[in-house]
Amino acid sequence: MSIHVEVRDTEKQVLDPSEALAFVDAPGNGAGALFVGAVRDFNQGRSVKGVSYDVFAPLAEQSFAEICAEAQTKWGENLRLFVVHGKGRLGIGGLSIVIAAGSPHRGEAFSACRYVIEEIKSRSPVWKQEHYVDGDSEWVKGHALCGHD
Amino acid sequence: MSIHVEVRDTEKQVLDPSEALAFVDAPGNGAGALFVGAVRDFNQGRSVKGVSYDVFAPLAEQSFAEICAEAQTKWGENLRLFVVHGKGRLGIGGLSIVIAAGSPHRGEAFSACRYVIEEIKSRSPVWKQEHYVDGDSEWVKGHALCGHD
Amino acid sequence: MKIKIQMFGAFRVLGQEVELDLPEAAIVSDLRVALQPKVSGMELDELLALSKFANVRVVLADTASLDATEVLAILPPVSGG
Amino acid sequence: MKIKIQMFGAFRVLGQEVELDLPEAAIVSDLRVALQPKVSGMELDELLALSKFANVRVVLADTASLDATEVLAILPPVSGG
Repeated sequence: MSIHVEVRDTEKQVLDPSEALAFVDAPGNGAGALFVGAVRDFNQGRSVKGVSYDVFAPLAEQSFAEICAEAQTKWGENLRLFVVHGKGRLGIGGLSIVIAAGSPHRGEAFSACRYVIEEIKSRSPVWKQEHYVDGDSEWVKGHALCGHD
Repeated sequence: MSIHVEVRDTEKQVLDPSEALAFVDAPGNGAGALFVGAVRDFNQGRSVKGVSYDVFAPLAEQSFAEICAEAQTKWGENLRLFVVHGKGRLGIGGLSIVIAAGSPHRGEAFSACRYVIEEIKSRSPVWKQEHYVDGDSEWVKGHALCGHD
Repeated sequence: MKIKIQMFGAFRVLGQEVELDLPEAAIVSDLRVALQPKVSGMELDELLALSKFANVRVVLADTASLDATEVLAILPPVSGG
Repeated sequence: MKIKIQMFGAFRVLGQEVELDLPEAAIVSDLRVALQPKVSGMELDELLALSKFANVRVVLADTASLDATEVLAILPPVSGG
């Protein structure tokens, strides 16, 4: 398989960029593009101490697989893709998502990696609850999904 | 310093994406974009068994630093950048370059990472000699440089 | 028929899942109507209007029929990555 | 004056560096002219025309003057990354 998708409980096992790069490596691939999302200490004017990720795992993995398949259609069957999204609570700097794309040339790797993160942000069933330094918590306002028949 | 640039003898120490990501991480950075270049087993119709990288190291590091400074001008002073380019002989899958960009948001990280690799490819004094399975070797045709006053 | 819906995101305040009693011919949009009384006055009203429903494979159209044997979930606006 | 130029890429066939004897008033483009006899018939002719020269800080304009105390290098078309 040239695609790996996964929702992982980060309280059991953290996300690892090396694992993603190793998966997308292949003798014919000269380029690897990687994206990591990490918890920031500040968002929309508030000091953040952590974020909890809630995920509807089966549908999320299904959406990751669909998005990766779309990327292969757009940028070539040689493309290898790895997506892992965290679920659970993370502190500052904790990795919430790791995406890697490997391909013969860099244009495809960059485009595919970017496509996957943008589509996940707008399509995948994942929700983020920010925990603030002042003790308060709030679900981040998100993107409404589109229904399909 | 928010920028690290380096030419490294890969026969002494291999390039390491983890080191690059660790450097660009910061509490305020929610996004990391990474690019790795690796030796492919096939190029322009010929089977490759390895590539030797020749680098004019002081000027190469100078050019990397200039390119990174340009990226910070374009995408923000919060941008952290790491560039390491290999020098010496690499086998298939060996990493020739690792670039990482860390920033508060992903757009800047992706754009900066892409900018740095494109500029290095066209401006930095690095040369690639391919070694073929048939025993032959050839210097890869490159991009002519522009002189500045 | 009895329909269980898994709660996600801001709807977690209602618990892990919510059980609804709906007529046999109910469709997806009826889930939203049936959930309305449970969220009124909780700032979730607006969010409910923006939410979709899904099974484990697809986001469901509002006009789709319901299958009580399936795992169903409410999907408020997403914010992953 | 004696000028040493470090060789890179395809010019490595000429060795690690090449020493040239040039008039005191020589400029960067004179390096190309002086290297010409050393590369003729070696398929490096065309590459020499496409090459630039640099010190450790900048790529030099063809009209720049030469400083024999500096480290100088020939830069054929580049192919890094």
